[in-house]
Amino acid sequence: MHELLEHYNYWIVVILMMMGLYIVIASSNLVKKLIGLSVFQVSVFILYITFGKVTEGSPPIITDNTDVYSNPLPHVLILTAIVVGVATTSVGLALIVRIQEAYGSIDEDEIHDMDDKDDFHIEKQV
Amino acid sequence: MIENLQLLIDVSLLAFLVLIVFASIKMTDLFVVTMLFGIFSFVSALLFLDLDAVDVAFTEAAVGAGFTTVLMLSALRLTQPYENVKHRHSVLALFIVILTGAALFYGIADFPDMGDPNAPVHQHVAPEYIQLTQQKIDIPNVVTAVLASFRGYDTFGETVVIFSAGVAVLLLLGMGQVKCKQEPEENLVLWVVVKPMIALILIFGLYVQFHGDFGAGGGFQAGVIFASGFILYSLVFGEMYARRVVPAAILPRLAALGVLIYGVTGLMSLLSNKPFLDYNALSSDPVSGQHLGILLVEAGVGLAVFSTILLIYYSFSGREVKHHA
Amino acid sequence: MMIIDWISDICLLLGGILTLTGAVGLLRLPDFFTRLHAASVTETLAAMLLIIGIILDTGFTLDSAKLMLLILIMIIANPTITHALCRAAANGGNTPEMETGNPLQSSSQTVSQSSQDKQVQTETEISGKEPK
Amino acid sequence: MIAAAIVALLITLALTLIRAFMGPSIYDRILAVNSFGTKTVLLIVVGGHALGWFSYIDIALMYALVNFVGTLAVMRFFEQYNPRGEQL
Repeated sequence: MHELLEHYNYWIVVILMMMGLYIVIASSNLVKKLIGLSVFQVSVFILYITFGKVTEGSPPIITDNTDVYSNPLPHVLILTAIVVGVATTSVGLALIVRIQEAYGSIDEDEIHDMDDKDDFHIEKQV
Repeated sequence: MIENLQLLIDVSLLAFLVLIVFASIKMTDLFVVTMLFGIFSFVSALLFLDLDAVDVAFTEAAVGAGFTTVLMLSALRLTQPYENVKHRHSVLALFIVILTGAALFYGIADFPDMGDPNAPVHQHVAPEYIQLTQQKIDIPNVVTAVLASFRGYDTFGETVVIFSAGVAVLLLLGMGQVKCKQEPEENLVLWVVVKPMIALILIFGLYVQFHGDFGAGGGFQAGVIFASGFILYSLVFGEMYARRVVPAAILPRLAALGVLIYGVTGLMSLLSNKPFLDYNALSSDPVSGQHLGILLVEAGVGLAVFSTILLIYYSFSGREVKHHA
Repeated sequence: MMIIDWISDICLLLGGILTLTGAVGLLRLPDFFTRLHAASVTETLAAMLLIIGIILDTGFTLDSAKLMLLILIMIIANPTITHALCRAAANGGNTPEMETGNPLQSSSQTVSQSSQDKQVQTETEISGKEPK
Repeated sequence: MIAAAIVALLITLALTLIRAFMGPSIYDRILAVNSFGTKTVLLIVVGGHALGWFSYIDIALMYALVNFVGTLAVMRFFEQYNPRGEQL
């Protein structure tokens, strides 16, 4: 019981992470894959922020009231990671838009089928 | 009492997170999945707030819930908003996920307890940062001090990453053009309400930018908030007018200028024989030099983030829907 | 001091009850427009009551001024969203379902004459006549 | 009383979430998501006051603004994608 109560944040983090991974693997839609990746990302953020928390601590903003502060280092890492995360997501989405325009589909399986057909035609011509 | 409340909020927020993701696994309408992802970010930001990470909560709410939602919606406009359920590899995925999950659960057992002040993370660098911030930089917000001064190199790298992401999106999608048929319908109530709201958002953005030394906030958050003001204008009044206010052509230059401000601040200290990004060189008094350096660097970050975010939005929303023949 | 505490408690309690009733309405009512109606109660009155309860508890500081600003934003923004959503739903072919036909059609002549209202009414009329 | 308000808000959030999952039309979902956002703002204000979170009011302001922008964006893009009718 002690283990469960002391670690519940970590448990949920792993569950969320696995759900994100499940979306990435199971779904063949590229946009949904990106959403799964973002879920995975947020679960890692929660993991880091949970590490940084100190019981009875206050946010790392210096005041006269307290001496115990939570760890500022994970906060800095995650703050920049969030902004970089959105930048990479936008590049991914731009790629997906171009794939849609080239293939008429954003479904991974359909795209693979089209690619296979193209290869087949090329071999025939050769 | 208070601890019970905190536990209650914490546990219910985590439960909400799991529920939201579970529901979005089952949904096939990607519009709905995107909206659910928006509230997922909201809830996770609330969780960060509960875990003492004020700045992170701020960023996650602005970036995750605000901008990512808008971005995914505008990408969905250009693609198909439905997922084909037939193409799912559920069994394979379940197998991999259960295997990985079991390994991770096994690993978790060795983690230090939550909130343990003697955990290894809290022993090494963090106490020095907190102490040095009080001595050398003298601003209350340790996160801003670490971000802009102690680890200024990293932040410079991240600003460059954001800038290059903007360039990549620009190369992939182009600046886009606006046609009149894309304009939103007339809605007088929205027009009247949104005008003062935009002013409020911009003022709030400035407040966040310059209040970052004392409380939650800073360049990253302020840039996103500022951009979302213009995004709101473009959503309600039409993108044609938004592009007259902030032309798309100046945005890449503004983004580059932001990165340049950051870099030049670093170079200034090289001129007086100090290491790169050592703000003590900026003024005769080291502490006020640090203050000046952090102000300049945050301004550069804010400008770069603002123009990159708005540029990415323009690229997506200005692109015409092309249907594959 | 005692009285202010009492008022603050009453505000918080009322706000809590109103949010709950609004949520139950959002969950239980039969169609979209009635749900919208239920949700709008919590988004204005309950929000106001809860925040006023907190303001009375904090006393008169900078924080309470910011909370006033928050009340202002919520009072303006949420009804606007509700209005825009209602309009979008009516344009999108979603008409209120009633047992006695559609009362919007019969009462539309008597309501105020401003151009904005007229436009909304004609739109609902059009969408009301469309086959289901 | 603050504890009661927090519990009421948490239950409200759960109920709103159920409506967002159930649908049935897309407008119901937008309504539920927007309502969820408003309730989180209230939870930040009430919970922040009770638990003494740092600068919670700034974050509540920000949530309110972001929620407004986000909901408008959802409606705008939905209208663009599905301009006339076509019940979902």
